[in-house]
Amino acid sequence: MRHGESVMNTDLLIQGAELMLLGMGIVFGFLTVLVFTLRGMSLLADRLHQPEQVHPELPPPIDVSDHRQVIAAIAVAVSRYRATHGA
Amino acid sequence: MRHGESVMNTDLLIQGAELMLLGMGIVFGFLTVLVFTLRGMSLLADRLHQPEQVHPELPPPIDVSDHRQVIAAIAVAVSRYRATHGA
Amino acid sequence: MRHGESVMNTDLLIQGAELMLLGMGIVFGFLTVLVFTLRGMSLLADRLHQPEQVHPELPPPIDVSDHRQVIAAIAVAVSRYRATHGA
Amino acid sequence: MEQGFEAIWRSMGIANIEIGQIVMVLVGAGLIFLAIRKGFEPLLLLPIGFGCILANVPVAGLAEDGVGQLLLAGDPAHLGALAQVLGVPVGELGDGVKHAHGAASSEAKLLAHNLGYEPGMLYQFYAVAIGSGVAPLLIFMGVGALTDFSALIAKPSTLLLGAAAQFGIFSTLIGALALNVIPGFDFTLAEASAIAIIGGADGPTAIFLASKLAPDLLGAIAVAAYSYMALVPIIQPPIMKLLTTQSERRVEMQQLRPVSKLEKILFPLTVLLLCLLFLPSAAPLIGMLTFGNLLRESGVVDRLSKAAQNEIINAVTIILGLSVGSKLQADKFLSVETLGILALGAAAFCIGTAAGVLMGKLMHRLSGGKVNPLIGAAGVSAVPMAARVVNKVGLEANHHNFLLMHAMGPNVAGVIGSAVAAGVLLAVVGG
Amino acid sequence: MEQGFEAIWRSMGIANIEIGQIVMVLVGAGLIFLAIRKGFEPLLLLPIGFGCILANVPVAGLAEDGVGQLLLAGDPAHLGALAQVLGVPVGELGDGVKHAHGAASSEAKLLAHNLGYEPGMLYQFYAVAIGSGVAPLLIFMGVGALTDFSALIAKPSTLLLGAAAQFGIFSTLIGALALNVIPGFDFTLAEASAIAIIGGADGPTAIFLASKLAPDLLGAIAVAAYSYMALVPIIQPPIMKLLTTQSERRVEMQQLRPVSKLEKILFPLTVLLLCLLFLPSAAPLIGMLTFGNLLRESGVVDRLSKAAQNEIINAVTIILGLSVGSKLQADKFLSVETLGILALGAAAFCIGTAAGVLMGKLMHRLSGGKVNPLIGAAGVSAVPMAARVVNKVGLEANHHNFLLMHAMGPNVAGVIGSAVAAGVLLAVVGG
Amino acid sequence: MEQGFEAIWRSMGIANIEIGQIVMVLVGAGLIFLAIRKGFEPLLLLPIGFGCILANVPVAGLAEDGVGQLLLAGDPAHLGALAQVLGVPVGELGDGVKHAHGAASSEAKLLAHNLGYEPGMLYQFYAVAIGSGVAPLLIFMGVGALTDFSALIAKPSTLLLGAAAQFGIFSTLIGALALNVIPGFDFTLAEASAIAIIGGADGPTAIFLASKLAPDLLGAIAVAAYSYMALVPIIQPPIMKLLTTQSERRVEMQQLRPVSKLEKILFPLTVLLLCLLFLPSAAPLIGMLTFGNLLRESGVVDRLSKAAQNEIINAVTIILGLSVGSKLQADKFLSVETLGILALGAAAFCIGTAAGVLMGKLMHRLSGGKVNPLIGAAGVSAVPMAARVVNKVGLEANHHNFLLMHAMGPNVAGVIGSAVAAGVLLAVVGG
Ligand code: NA
Ligand code: NA
Ligand code: NA
Repeated sequence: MRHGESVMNTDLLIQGAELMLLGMGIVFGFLTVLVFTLRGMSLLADRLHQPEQVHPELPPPIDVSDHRQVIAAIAVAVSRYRATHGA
Repeated sequence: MRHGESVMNTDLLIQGAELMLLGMGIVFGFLTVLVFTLRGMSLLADRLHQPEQVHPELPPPIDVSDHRQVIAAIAVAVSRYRATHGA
Repeated sequence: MRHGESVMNTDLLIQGAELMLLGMGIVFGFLTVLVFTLRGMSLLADRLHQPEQVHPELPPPIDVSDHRQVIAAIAVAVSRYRATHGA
Repeated sequence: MEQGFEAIWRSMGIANIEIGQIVMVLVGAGLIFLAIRKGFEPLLLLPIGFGCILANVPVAGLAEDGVGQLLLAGDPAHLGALAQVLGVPVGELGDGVKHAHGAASSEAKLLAHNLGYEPGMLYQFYAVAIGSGVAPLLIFMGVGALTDFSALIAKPSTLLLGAAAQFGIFSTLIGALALNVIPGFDFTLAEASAIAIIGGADGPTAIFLASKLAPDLLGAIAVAAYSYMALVPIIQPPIMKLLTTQSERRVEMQQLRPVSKLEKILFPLTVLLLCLLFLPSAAPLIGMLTFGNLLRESGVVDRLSKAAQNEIINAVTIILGLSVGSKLQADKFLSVETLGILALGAAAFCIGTAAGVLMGKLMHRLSGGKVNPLIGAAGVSAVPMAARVVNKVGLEANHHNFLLMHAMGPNVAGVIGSAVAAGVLLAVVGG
Repeated sequence: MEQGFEAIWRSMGIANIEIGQIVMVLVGAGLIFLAIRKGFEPLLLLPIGFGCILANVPVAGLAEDGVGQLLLAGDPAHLGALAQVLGVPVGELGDGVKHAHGAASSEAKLLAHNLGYEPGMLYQFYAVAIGSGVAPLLIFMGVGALTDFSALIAKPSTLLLGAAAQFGIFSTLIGALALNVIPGFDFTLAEASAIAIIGGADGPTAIFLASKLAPDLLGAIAVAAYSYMALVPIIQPPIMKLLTTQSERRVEMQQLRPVSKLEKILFPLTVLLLCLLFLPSAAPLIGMLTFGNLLRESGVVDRLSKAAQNEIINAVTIILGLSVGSKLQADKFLSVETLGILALGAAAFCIGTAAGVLMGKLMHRLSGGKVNPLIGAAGVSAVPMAARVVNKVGLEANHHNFLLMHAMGPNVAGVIGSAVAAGVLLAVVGG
Repeated sequence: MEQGFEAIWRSMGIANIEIGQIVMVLVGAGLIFLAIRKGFEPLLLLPIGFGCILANVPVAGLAEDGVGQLLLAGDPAHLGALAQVLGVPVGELGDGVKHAHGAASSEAKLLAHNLGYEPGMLYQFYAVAIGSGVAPLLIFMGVGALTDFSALIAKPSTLLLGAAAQFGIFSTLIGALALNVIPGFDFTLAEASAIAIIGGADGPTAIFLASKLAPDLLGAIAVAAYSYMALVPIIQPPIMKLLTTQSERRVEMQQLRPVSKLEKILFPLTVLLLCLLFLPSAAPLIGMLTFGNLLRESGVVDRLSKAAQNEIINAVTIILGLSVGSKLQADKFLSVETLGILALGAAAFCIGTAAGVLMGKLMHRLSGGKVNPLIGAAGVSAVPMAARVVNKVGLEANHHNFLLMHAMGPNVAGVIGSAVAAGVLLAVVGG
């Protein structure tokens, strides 16, 4: 029985080794393909860049709830201005 | 039947009374033990207090988002004060 | 078979027409009743308006927790100002 | 066409509404009125009132499960199949469904599902939120994250005030069983226990226990619990004044010592440890309460603490309220039992308050007059309302007497006390 | 090793992708493009588009239930067991699964579960969010909490404009049935009703009704509904101008009276009451809409109102969008029926707009010229886009003519109107 | 009375607690200590530690399903019925339940439900959050919404560093299988794969994979993964210094080019497309990650992006943490296997770091010295801790050497890399 187990375990180790080769192969393969695809994507994006300029009305990231942030920022700016300009 | 019911109900009342004694006993027992354990805890915490001082970098309870509110509020307060006092 | 299908479809179309009449009838009926009920509601609200004045303590939209922060912040700001300006 | 009109007519509320449903719609409207106009625990009573109205919309069956929808639809073939599964004549299906349990109930549900009947919206909310027990526990987590236990840590002896006030629970239990001598009342020990927990003056604990011990009474129990919590400023002062003298009420208490950050962190873990050792049946309630409190006090997981205090508790409250409302169906709520529950609940609050004050008087004597007995009234919990009432009554007796912080100790002790009482009831009755 | 490579190759998308899936990936990408670049209802169309791509990932079966996973895995023993449960030959399992219902369907699901097949991620999202009906209702609660009905309360007669615009729904229903004369179309009354609701111009109502009456068409219906809502500024103006004269469009309307707080509180309860009395089948939709509105207007539960307007609606929108996308699987979407649905949806919007404007003209006459007929176009709902379009067309005719507030009345009336229409369809067709 | 006392005594923790539970309570307390005092990934380890304590509350069975509750209750009639369903003698019920699967397991659950046993609180959290696979995926969506991939887009070659670091995963897989020579260890291929994923240094990926491949080991795997992520500042620097020369560490890298908005929008779609074509088994993980990132970068759905970054991720984290804790029950955690997992996890981190640095050295050579090899260490992910460690080690060698932005590329590449590795393991082992 002990012998059978060890055979089984060797089988399992071989399977594991195969899985390692396969896995690292796929991980490297996938990410290498991604490297080239991303370069292609960047080239494509660069070409499409001009039309993008035509639509500058994409919504700004600040939403209404941030209002307070804006007020805070304005207040800080004003107080700095005063501090600098001796008001 | 009526008689049987009333016997049953007396049984139930006895069970209820037992449950009351048991329940109040456990509630008082549990909370009394808790009283003493909490006192022990406070003593323990007091002893451990010195090492705590060594690590004063525990994050403060005010997080960033509140920060901005506070800044805004301070700014408003300061500007009102100035408005009132002619600064 | 083709004939049977077309008969079936005519049946379905008739059902659909019935459903249209019924549906538009109910939509108009429901919303017409709602028109009159809303008018009644407004009259009723108008009459109940005086008592409402008696209870002007309905909670304001600002909740307590924010309030306290602002007050706290103002208090801190004011006390710092005083500390700095010797008030 | 005629058929369509008839279908529509048959589907209309006015063709089907029962008197009980009309009454319950008025009850729901009344709860909403109390919530909006009188400020009665609006966060819960407004959704409960609205859920009550929705649960009593005729025909729609929003609070019914699949089997209930099958009964409402009234298809003879389907009724026959259901009767066969339950082993009752078609004529007695109503009772058969009510009393079905175990395998028969599971099979009836599967049949209804296979025949295409799906549970109503409110039933689904109930199953997810309360049937699973999860919603009250998440609320309790939020309560833990919102509660500062400093006053209790500074003066642990106030725990005894929170213990005494639980007498309201157990005396009500006897009261409920005693009511059985009146014809029409027939509370089991489990039902009496679920009713008694109203005396704990703690909403989520009451809902959690009722969902385990007496789901059919849950609606009345939750409504009573939240209503009386809102009425604390009216119920408590007369009792407090009756049981104390003017000079007792005037007692000013010594300022509480400051509590260290470490103590605050160790507190929830200590409470959890005792619960683990002595009352595991209270572990869900005490566990979530102390978990929320540890999120708050640890200082390293502010994101999670705020989520527990805001997003989670708010969303859960909405669904919990509607779910409780779903249990306010006419046939379940409009019974003499509900009147009994309302009466018992009022008694529970009064007795709990009295027991707390009396324990306060005892501590007053034993401490040589340092303890103001009024703070015992806060032991019923109803956080923070009861503590505010103590403060107000104290101020009436002595204009320099600020008892708020001193009452917070027994007040939060009352939360732990009623969770412990719930644990005892679950262990003995629900086992 | 070879075995591993083969397993990996067999598991790769490129070895399995079908032409239909490629097309659907492009459709998903197109929806995302419209959402980001053209601003087409991005809150819904972006998640729907992304869900569409995910649902068409080959092999992964993200939108399949356990039975679908079993079919994808293709284990002969498991296929045999499934065929036996369904009572069909193994070769016809695809159709057998599609047409299974009731007990057979339940048993097939149990078999798949017992054999270890679990539903894909998107299927789970769909089951929880849409299968249960809960997500569109929670969105509707949020809509109620976000909507100010003042304009409607000030001028209830605008409800009739909201009623007229529902003609788009019912004429489309006829249209869908008429399409059946074309080979390839075979809409049932339930399917035609689900398609017709696109004319309601209300996303959650459309999803709710389609999930009840025609789940297989839900993807196409939701995409059509949201796309046309985004196209309202293009679809409506020509129709509005065609049906009105320049002088009609110039009419300036009298300022609306202010509405009291009490009226705003009573409004949701009034609408709910009428729904309860006359159209219980609309109770889930109307109930949640008015509940959300009451949370908003009551003024005592701001925590809950904000949760309904933000946290809840945002989280639900994400899951709802992905779930709708899960219904955009190639085999379901790429059919001539989808083209029919898109065409019918466009017709529905046009007819609804026209009916609203014509009713506006009638009110213009009856009111002695006080009503600008343009505001009838807002009766289709598509809140607040349609009202803004009315304002813009009004301004084009008369630079001092601000119709926005006046158009909000019919606009929100359209939401109620299409919920009522959905209730009628559910009562007659879904019963 | 006596009966009551006995019932209470029998229900007490101290009468039932087992030594294993005491140990696990200490483990839970230890995790909480590490989270609060040492700042070890507190967002996860604090809830996990608390969940661990709750799962080991004696008698309560908070982490047990209905069948577990039946066993705990110990009613002889019920045990007999369960034994009959499972076809085992009553004496062997413990093992019988553990090994039941498929139909027998379903029937046992139905029996327990019909007999009135309901799953404990933590079990329910686990079933909803992890059993369904949904919680780690929602966290991943949040990670996507929180992550800026600019550094990776600017320099895609750093993806290879993220690839190399995955060697930690696959070598650990071999290590786990090799451990089987030691008596007491008997890891299957699926279990070894689940353990190996610790080397991915990515919490949600580890939990997702473990829940699919080895649910019983999930607790130990998650604890190991988060603990070692917290230990990254201690584990990595010695290895980084051992494998690099001082002059290599001094290399300053060229500033990254700015990345356009359009590139950021196309990035998630590109990654998704490759996943769809080449590794559909990674679609749930990669799909939700890229979905979250698209919500962020699209700029048109800020409401949803913020919900994903805050409300959703916070609420899910709380439930996920408690659920992971539920798997830290004494009988599952206190075994020699856990020690093996902890040892293997440490090895995985070391090997992954080394592989990343060695690949960094290779890129250093190939690029003619432009690449600082330290940034390879960030390839293990553990975002953003590993990148910060790189920055710190770089600064030690050269006070003007700010590597943070350069390390972010491999750092986020590591997230993608380990999701790909998880996809491979699922496709080969989980198929
Ligand atoms: Na209490
Ligand atoms: Na509409
Ligand atoms: Na990684």
